[in-house]
Amino acid sequence: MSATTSTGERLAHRRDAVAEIDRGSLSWPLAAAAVAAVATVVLLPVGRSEFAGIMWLWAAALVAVLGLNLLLPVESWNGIVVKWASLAGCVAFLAVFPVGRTNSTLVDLGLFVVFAIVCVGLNLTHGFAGKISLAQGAFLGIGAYVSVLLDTGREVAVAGFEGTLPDLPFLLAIAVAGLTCMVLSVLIGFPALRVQGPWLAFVTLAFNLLVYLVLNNEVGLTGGSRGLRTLRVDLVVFGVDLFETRNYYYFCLVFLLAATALVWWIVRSPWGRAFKALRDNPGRAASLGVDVRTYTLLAFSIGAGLAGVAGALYARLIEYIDPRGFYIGQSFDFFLATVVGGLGTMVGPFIGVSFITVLTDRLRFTGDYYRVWFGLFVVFMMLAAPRGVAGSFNQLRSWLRARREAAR
Amino acid sequence: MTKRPCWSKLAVVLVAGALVVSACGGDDGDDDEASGGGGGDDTTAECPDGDSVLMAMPYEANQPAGENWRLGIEMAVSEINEAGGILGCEIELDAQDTQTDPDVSRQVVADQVEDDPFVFLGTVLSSNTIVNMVEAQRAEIPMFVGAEAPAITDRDENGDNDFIYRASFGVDTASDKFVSYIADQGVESIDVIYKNDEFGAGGRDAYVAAFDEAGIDVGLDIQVQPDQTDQSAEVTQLAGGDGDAIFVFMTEIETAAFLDEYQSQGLDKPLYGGDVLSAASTIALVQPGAADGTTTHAGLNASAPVFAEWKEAYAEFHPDADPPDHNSIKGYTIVHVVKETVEQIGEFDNSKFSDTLHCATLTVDDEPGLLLDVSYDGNGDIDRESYIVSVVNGVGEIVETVPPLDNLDERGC
Amino acid sequence: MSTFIQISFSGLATGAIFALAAVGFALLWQTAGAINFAHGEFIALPAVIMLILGEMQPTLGLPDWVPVVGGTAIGGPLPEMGIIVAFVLTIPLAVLVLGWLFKVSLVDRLLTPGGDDIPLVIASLGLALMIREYLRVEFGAAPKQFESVFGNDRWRPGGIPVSADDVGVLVVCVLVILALQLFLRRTSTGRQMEAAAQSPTTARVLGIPVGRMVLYTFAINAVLVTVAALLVAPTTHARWDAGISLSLVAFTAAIIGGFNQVRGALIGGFLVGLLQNWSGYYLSSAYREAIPLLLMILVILWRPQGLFGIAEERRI
Amino acid sequence: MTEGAPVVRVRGLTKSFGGINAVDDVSFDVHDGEILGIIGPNGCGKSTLFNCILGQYRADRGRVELHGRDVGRWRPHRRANAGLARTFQLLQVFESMSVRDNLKTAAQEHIGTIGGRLFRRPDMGLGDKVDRLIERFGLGHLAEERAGNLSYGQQKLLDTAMAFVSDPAVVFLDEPAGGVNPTMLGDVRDRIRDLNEHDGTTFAVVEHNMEFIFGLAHRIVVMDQGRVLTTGTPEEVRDDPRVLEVYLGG
Repeated sequence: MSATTSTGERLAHRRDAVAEIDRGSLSWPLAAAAVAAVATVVLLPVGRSEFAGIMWLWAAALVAVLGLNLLLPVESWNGIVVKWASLAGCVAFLAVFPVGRTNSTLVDLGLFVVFAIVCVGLNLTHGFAGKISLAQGAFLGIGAYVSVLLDTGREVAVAGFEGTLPDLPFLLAIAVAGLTCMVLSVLIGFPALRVQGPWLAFVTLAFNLLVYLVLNNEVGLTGGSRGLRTLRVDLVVFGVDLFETRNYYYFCLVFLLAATALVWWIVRSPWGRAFKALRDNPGRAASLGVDVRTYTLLAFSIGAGLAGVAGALYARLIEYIDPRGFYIGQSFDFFLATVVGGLGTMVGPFIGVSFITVLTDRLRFTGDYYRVWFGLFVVFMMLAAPRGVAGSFNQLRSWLRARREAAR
Repeated sequence: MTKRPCWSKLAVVLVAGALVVSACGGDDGDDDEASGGGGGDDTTAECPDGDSVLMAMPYEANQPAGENWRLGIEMAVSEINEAGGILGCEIELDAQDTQTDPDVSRQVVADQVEDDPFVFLGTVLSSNTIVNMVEAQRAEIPMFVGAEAPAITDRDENGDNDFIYRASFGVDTASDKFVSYIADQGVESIDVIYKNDEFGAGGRDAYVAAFDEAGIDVGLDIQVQPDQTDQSAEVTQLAGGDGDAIFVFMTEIETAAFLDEYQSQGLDKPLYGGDVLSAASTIALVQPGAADGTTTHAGLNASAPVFAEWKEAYAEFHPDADPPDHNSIKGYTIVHVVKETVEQIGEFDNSKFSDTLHCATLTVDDEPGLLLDVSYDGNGDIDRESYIVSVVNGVGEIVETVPPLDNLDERGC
Repeated sequence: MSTFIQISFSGLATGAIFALAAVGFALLWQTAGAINFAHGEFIALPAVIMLILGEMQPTLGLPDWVPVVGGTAIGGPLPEMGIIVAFVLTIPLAVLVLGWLFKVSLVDRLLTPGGDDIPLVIASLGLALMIREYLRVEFGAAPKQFESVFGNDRWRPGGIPVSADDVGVLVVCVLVILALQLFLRRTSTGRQMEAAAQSPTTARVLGIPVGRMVLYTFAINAVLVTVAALLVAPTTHARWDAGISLSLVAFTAAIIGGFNQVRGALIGGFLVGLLQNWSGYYLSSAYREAIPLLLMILVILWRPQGLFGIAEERRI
Repeated sequence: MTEGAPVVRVRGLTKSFGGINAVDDVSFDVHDGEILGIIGPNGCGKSTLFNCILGQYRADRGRVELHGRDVGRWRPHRRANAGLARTFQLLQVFESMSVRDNLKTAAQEHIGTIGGRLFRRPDMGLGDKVDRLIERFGLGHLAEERAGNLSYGQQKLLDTAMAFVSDPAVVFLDEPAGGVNPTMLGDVRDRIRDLNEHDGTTFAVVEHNMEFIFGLAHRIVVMDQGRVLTTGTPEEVRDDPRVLEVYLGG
């Protein structure tokens, strides 16, 4: 009997908490402070590099877009115009700003794009379907290694087996990398997705550590800790020479736009509702005919597949991969970016990734302690805006709307 | 419930305050550096940056190796600046942490390239250097690295990089020197234990190749994992090996754990290994006597008598730091290598670096800060005398001085 | 056979260290619902503090000419405090900072009843980074030796190496965890703490001061991490990044043993230590860390209360 | 009404927890078009019975037949799609979604395949149907409101509406009167009766508010300690001395 009471208690509490947030009464001054802090950091008077400068504008633009959306009610026609205009603006930004930049700036921007693909996928898995995953770093790694091993005709020796791997076209290698991750995620997800919350976090964490061990130890296959050179030489897709960093950046950007469009499509399709339903209340969803297991695996494997594709792009972007790059720290970064940006919002992952790729660098001017400040910033963000930047904007918006309605 | 808003306000004020203070603090720091840079008084017209020369130092702040590298460089820079700089130009140092993350290190080097430094001093870890050296190469800025992986100076692998220079032996050079010593000790077969990361595995590869070449049989080939403090299983396996000796290639923590376990199990085969095995920083971590009898080849070992005077100066300059190790000496000497080369060129023109430094020998007579005579071959690898060090009563002692290889003509010259 | 005993004993000694790392983590998760990804750093921090305090030479603020009392000059600097005094001084500090401050500033604010765990997990990741980087900057990147309180004696009975530190850590670890278990099960305060953990509302109705009980939990955790630091640091050394591997081991051991039982951490720690050494010797050194991880996955999927935990409502 | 064909036939259903039979060899039928009440003292296994029929628990033994097909081994979503809808004792709606989306979610899974659904229009042509149901349940002004923001009574209405939207063969209501303001009880009863009479929806209702259920059900199953004590019309049950004994003695 006590078991059911405690479940009931938790449900009741949860309902209260949600209601409280939705009424906008949950420490909105703090949320405002969070926004102010974000703005302060974005506007910090440092421009160490070209990349930092671009990302400064980018982050400022995102915040401005959110601000506009905040002031104009979405339902109104103005709101819709602002929404589409800002979307077009963001795409144009990513497309136009790389013009005339140095190669290393383009690589940095490319990193932003690649990580954004991972986080857009993770946002579907975690933000919309509610399945926490600390294994995105591992999927990134699997994607990277699979693609590199499949399109170079490398000779390998693993577990007594020796052979020459095929030399697939790059696009096919990317597709295989994504599919491999999807299959693997279904294999581990099938048993693992019976558990939720922290348990799922620990299962995926352990999976990531295991993948790391395999990458590090199967020297015959992966080159082990010495890593693999993955030069872009001779990489031509549809007649475009990807050796040029600029071309490769746009190549990655196409994947980001496609990934974003895919997730956007899914979220507004009936699948999106099913995902949200099983995030909010899996038991109730099942009783209404939602195939919880299939949908969960779908959400998990789409996230993993996007991470795999991103991994394939990442390997050729950095032109060197080694297992340390796919350790749990990488997964923590993706997790952090998605949550800090705002779970379950389309713009959240972009904000989050801007922060992890730029913020530590921006804080360098504080001297030796710069990463301490970064840690403090993360802690503070969680205190002030537990639903992330975009989540806080939404909170502020409903609060403003409630005020407007009350005034009427 | 009434308490909550108080808390939130307090937190906001605190963090906002902290951000402001940190911002101010950062600015102050910059100002100090700027005002400190105005000391040069003679021939300043040639300096690349007003009256100073900018040197970029990307380094692994979270690794002991990176930290010691920085301390060594800071000492050299301060001494040189006090003595009037290089050709009258103050050295301005831009130290940036790479977090030991290849991506970040590449980003850091790329950012520093935009400030157009005269040279790069760093990085120290091979996995980082392999990634970030490309940026310096593209910008045609000489880069002096503490990293030891053979691939870094291999012209087939680094795309004919004319801008990369080592501060110490590559592990392939070191292994050639050391293995001939080991063979001279009558060792015919050897068991190997190494740390399973980029450093340990790279060292193991180079040494196993050298053992093969020297006709020494490699028996057991065992790895330990990073941070593994309980090595009883691995040491027990070693105890059952047939080798005449054991070769160890790990970093401090794992080496210390290994030596403790080795002593506990009462094993007494001779131990040979990379620099770390007999380094002071390792001896400081082990049980008394556990490091005794270990023998290493040390390119730059702080216990060598040549460095005695320098060590005192170091202790004076960094009173709070740990005693210097080979990385501190690497860092210290490399600044002087730059100074001597520039003085030979006669102007700050880093395009002339490779012509001047490749296949050149720099001597202590010309530049005492080099501490030892050093030659650079055609690939940026070095040659100089080195030492076989053995630990006696907890102190590293030089048992043999290995002369330079003197084979520059075989190495790209 | 003696090889087996040898590596098993060594595994147990290392397992004791893992258990010490795990027990505080399990306690916080069980009784406060707080998953602390900074747990390893909570152990690394007091170790460094103790090392620094231990090397301090306190003065009483008296001038040098104050005469000698009982053979010791009490003017001027006194001898180094030593690790035991440092330990005693560190405990209240830890209770204040790692216990009270952690609770009121982070856990209380982030762990709303029924809300999700994610904000606290993220905040503890940030906190871990803060502690780590702070230690690195202030204390340096190089590891420092931390003397064992049990001395350096070693013996080899029957060819099996045994050190005073191994034995001391094993004994103290078992005693500490059993004492904690007894405290939670047998004393009225302990039972109130458990009640407060299991159902705060019911406990409140029964008149149990829930807030204070949760505070006790954090205070006990702070003491536990300090004790763990004292015992663990001679093996891991005092260093800035010791927390990363300690955290991982703590999760693994706590989950395998069963986090709803304090003694589960003990069993989980021993199991992880033994498994690592056995697989290191009999299977492959390369995958010594993989076996406990696989076991952890299996445990979560099929026996989430832990191998030796008590089954209860599956709160997942 | 009792002479309709059995839609759901439960036979020998048994479920035990740790050696105690929470549901013990239970058999009964639900006929088309009726309202079946299931009553019994607290802890008699009513909710467990529902959970076994609808798949939240897997029964140890016994059959659950829907239109003659054994669905007893199916996972809950399949049973739901086959026509077994339900509400829970604790009300459960998707708090973060709007009222309209809640209902669309409840309806969409009955149409097409998962793969096909990805390419359907977002509202899957359910807009009109959902809007009609919203109006019918008096939630019209709240259609775009987040479900978590509704009052308890409104959420309860939404919860019930979600069980209906897919035109199920039988709706299993777990304590529809629980937590409802006594003055509103009649309203709830009228609504159920209305759905039964106008739409021909079949109901199985677990309830321990006796007055409520006696005024609503056509037939009543009385449970005690996991077993079926008796079955009959409200009048028969009321007059059965064993029932009185169970309630007074239990």
